[in-house]
Amino acid sequence: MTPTHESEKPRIGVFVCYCGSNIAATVDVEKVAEYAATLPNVVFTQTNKYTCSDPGQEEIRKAIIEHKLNRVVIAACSPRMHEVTWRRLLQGTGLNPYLLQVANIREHVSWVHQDRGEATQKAKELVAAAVERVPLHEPLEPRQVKIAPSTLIVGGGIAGIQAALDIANAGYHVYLVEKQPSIGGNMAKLDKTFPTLDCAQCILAPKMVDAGRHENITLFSYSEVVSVEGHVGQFRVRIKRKPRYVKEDVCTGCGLCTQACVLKDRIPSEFEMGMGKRGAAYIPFPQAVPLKAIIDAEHCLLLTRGKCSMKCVKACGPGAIDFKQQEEYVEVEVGTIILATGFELYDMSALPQYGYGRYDNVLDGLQFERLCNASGPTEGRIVTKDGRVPESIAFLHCIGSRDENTNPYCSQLCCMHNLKLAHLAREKTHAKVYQFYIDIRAGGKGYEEFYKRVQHEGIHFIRGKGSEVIQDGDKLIVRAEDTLLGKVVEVPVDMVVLAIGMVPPKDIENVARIFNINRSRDGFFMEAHPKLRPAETNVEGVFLAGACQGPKDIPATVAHASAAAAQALSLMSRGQATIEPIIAEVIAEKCSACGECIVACPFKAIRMDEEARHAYVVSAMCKGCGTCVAACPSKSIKMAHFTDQQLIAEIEGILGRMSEYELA
Amino acid sequence: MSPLRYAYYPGCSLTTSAKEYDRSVRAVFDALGVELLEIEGWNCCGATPASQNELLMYALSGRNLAWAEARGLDVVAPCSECFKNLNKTAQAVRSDPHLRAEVNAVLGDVSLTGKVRVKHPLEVLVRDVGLEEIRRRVTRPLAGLKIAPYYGCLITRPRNEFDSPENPTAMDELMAALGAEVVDYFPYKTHCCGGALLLSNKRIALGMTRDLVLKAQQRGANSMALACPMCDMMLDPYQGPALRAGEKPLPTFYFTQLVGLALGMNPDQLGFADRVVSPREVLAALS
Amino acid sequence: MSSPESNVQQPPYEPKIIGFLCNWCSYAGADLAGTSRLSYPPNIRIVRVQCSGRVSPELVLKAFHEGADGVIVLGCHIGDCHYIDGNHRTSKRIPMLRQLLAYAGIEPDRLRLEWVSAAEGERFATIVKEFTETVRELGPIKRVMVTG
Amino acid sequence: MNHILGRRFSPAAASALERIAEEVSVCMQCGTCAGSCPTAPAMDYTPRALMRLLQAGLFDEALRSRTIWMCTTCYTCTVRCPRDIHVTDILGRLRGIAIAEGYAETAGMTFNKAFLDVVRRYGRIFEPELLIRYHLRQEPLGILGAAPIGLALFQKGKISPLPERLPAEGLAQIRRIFEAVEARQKAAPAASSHA
Repeated sequence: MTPTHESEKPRIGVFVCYCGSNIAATVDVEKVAEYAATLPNVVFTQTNKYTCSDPGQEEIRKAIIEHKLNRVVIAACSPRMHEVTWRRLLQGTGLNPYLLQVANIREHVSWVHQDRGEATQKAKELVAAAVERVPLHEPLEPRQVKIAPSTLIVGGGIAGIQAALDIANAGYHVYLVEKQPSIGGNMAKLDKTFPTLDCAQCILAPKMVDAGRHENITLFSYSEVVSVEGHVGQFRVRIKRKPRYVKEDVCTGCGLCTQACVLKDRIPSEFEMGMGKRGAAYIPFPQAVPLKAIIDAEHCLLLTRGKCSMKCVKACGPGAIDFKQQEEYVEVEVGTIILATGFELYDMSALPQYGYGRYDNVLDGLQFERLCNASGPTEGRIVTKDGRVPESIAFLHCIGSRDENTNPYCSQLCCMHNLKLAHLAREKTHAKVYQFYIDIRAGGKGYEEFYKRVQHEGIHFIRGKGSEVIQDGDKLIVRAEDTLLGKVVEVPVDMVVLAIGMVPPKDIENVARIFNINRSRDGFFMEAHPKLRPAETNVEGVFLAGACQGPKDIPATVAHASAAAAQALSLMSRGQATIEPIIAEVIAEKCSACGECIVACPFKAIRMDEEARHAYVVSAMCKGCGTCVAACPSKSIKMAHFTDQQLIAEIEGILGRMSEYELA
Repeated sequence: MSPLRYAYYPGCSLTTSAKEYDRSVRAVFDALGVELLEIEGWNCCGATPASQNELLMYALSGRNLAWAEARGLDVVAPCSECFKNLNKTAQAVRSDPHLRAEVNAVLGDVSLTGKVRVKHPLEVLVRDVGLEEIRRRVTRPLAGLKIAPYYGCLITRPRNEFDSPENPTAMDELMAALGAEVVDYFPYKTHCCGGALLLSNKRIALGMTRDLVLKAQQRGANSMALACPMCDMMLDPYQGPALRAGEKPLPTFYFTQLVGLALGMNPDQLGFADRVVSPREVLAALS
Repeated sequence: MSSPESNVQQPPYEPKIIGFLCNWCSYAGADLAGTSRLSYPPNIRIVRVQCSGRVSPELVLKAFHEGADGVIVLGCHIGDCHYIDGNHRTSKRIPMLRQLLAYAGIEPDRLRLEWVSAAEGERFATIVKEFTETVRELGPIKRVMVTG
Repeated sequence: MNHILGRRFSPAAASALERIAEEVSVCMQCGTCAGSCPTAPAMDYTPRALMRLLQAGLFDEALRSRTIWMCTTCYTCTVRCPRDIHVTDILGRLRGIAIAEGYAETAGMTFNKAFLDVVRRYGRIFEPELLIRYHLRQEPLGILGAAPIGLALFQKGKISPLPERLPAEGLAQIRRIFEAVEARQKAAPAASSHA
């Protein structure tokens, strides 16, 4: 611990990383190090095989102490990768972590350029820039923030439920917000689950009940998050509770109102994927949590036309129905957030050639699940719209997946899902069953085995994507090429099932904005790192669980959800987090109190001190974007770690070296 | 709304086998106050054979487009094949600067920027003139006509922002606006008529045509609306050879003939007499 | 650019380009271009800022003053800004700066603003290619009358 | 590579074929094209199989195939291809290469040649001459088969006895276009366009 270092003349150590051959293959690492040694203030240089590894870090630690280094430059991978690691390393040696500058010579050099000469030259310049910049670094003290011992979980599907239970069982409080009247999500609609064929409800329902009852879980069903403020540890969340026109605390879930409703069995049921009907007063499904009735404002005669015999009100013993209910807003403060907003089905009616939504017996995968399900609209009998038991069923893979015209990505679970449905179809109907597929993707524990089992069950596999479905009398003709025979086939069937294509929910863009997180090209939420940080986001304290991050089946979703929960728990059990001290500061004496910065700040973090006539930054609210710095006409705002001087030094470092080289 | 003006590219067929298409397009557009300036000295777009040499196709089509571009006009092309070639050329030249340079190099004395847009008359009527306006102008509603709207394959392909390549609806809407009964002709409305194979693989081509006729009749159509001279060649003069003994022929019309009829024009002015499959019976059903 | 030791005499003109990239979207996008091994010309040197909104006129002018032939500012797409709307200001500021450059006798096309999300590695590479070509065609910058 | 599996292609053809092979490299052989193709059942190779030939570099077989002459250019395959391969246009280019490389004349080939000759000559199409040129080489009696319909059309004034010629300078332009295209494609094959 010798903080005096920093006041002394800069003594810079430069460490250049081979990253195995990742950098060394295109950048002459030794030359870069030699060159660095010639730069001002550099007293020590070294190359490392893997700077991030234990030995690598150890070498740096030694060097810092032995050579009394008070500034460190590391030329390696992107700072977004290991900057945090190395800051900790500096801290361990008593150096302030912010006296480090990382030069990105992997992602921005060795991986994108081929010419060794050019790449080496560019690496040198980036190192030079860092060497110019780092002396101007100032020691900064990370801000400590308390982590409130509570989590907001958005989405009550299997992912949200799993995460909620993990966290609640650990003794932290969970606010579980679900858009629909009941939790359960898409899994609740399934009949059996692959590859073990256990019944979805039997494994999900108990978890739903636990979540509904848990002392540490506050469930906001039929609710949506409208805004989030603050930062990791202290998020202030505003939740809108939509009126269900039924007092939750009074309703017993007896269902008499649903029987009484004038519109009983008149409205397509969302839960039954439109295969079954419900009333305006309804309970989404028998295992719903909370098991409370709801009145659908879009259809209810009283709410739409102001006139109805209100049989539901008369039917309700406890008098739970309340048409005066208004939407309410609740504010909660949480330390961490988990997004578990799941997926939606790709709308196949956008592909007219398959006749979805046009031909009665062209169904999507979830509709077929409902047909198979004992509590579904047909009590589990697989029948056509007009009640016939199908003699033949075709399952079409990859509709709305692996297609530049729809979604380029593979939805991952549809192969196995289709195999499972094929099995159920055989089990329940003995129909001739066809699978039109491109590739069967059965990567997963017990999946390939299940594929083989289904093959045994006399299912006809045709390797070719279904190209079109044409209605001919009461038959549906599936046209495709059997690519293994090189022959075009036209297969008449009674029912066609289109594979599930998984897409992000329609409102995902809005959710991304509310929580300030990125999305990947497929439209799903983007994780902090594709391999190493799959459950984290670019916002500290906000985590991802399940299919909102990309298509996943149930096992993967549950694992991901538990991972997110563990991440949130580790933060909360630590009780506090450090947030970057990278914030703005007004230099009072230079400030002309023009107020430009106050207008510029996206976070309303700058106020005016009317007496002293200068602006000041409320540091707790500042997120460090630096917009105010750029807006300030009198250059009287200082952005820690991104000061004008530091950035200009970096620019000079780069260009200075460039011109120097020109003269060479 | 300023009066609509377009450069008009009839294309070879409209001067010969499809002359009633040409007449009815001109008559209908004139009646609706849409001005058409025929491209001076227009040349063949290369049709299907030019698909074997895209540069040639772009150049042949481009020469016509250049005339319109020079006058700041968009182009109307009634023949689907011409429309496809011209539209493809405009799109390609617009989006690919290298190709643009190459085409211009070949064109020599004229040149293209690609800002010109190419439209099929169907698009002009439905989108630019508008169904409302047309509905307003109908004096002889086509009640009694049960029309199968047949788009053929090329109007919305390979890419076209105007209508769906799988299930276009513009002609359905237009025919309904004329007071006709429109039969649901999906998916056959975009199936291929086989025209491109008429000479080289006649048997197959006629089979495809026959299928179109029978499917339309199964759907309850007593007539068919067309938008392409090649389809017309198959579905009018060659419908006879395509059908088997005892199968009833289906009168077919260019959709513009039907628009003209509904606007109260004289059938002769619209070239109904030029049809090979006699329309007399269905037209009688009209009044 | 070949490495200095390889040749002594004046090398052919290679544009010097400074890129200001926001940490959350564009810098991540540039990293993704790396992880995806998408190659692009080596002329760009990337300076990381927290938000494109941080890129003040001073920084841009300084870059030109120090000899940059081109400056490109990359931020999150409008609406996706990690700092809500920092990039809105950038989108207003840059056109203004371009006018200023023109006034100073520098081709405005030497300054460019684009949006690149963290998922758009390919887009990043393409933009860098294009911009490098643009600046290459413009030739070396006239040092005259640029004031930092 | 202008020497592919035993057959020697002109540099122009070789480079065009290479470019095509590159375009179809992303084909995943799903068969959507074949399943959507109205004439696939009559082809020796389905469009999907043809893509495979091209991926495998079996260009000679691809160019011999009936497939490229059975295409009606309805573009359904192109519209539906999950990998956005422009199948229809690629088949078109193969027809051009087959002609240029002197592959055995098919009916379609005769027709295309005759058609473009007529266009080159008059700037527009002239059916009677087209039909005559065609039937001189393909099923000469066919023209009699076409006669009744020809007559019907003639009576309805739907076949003009005389070709519609472009004005002289227009015709000159057309010929220049044909020559320029040929010159370019001979000289710099790689330059010949791709949509």
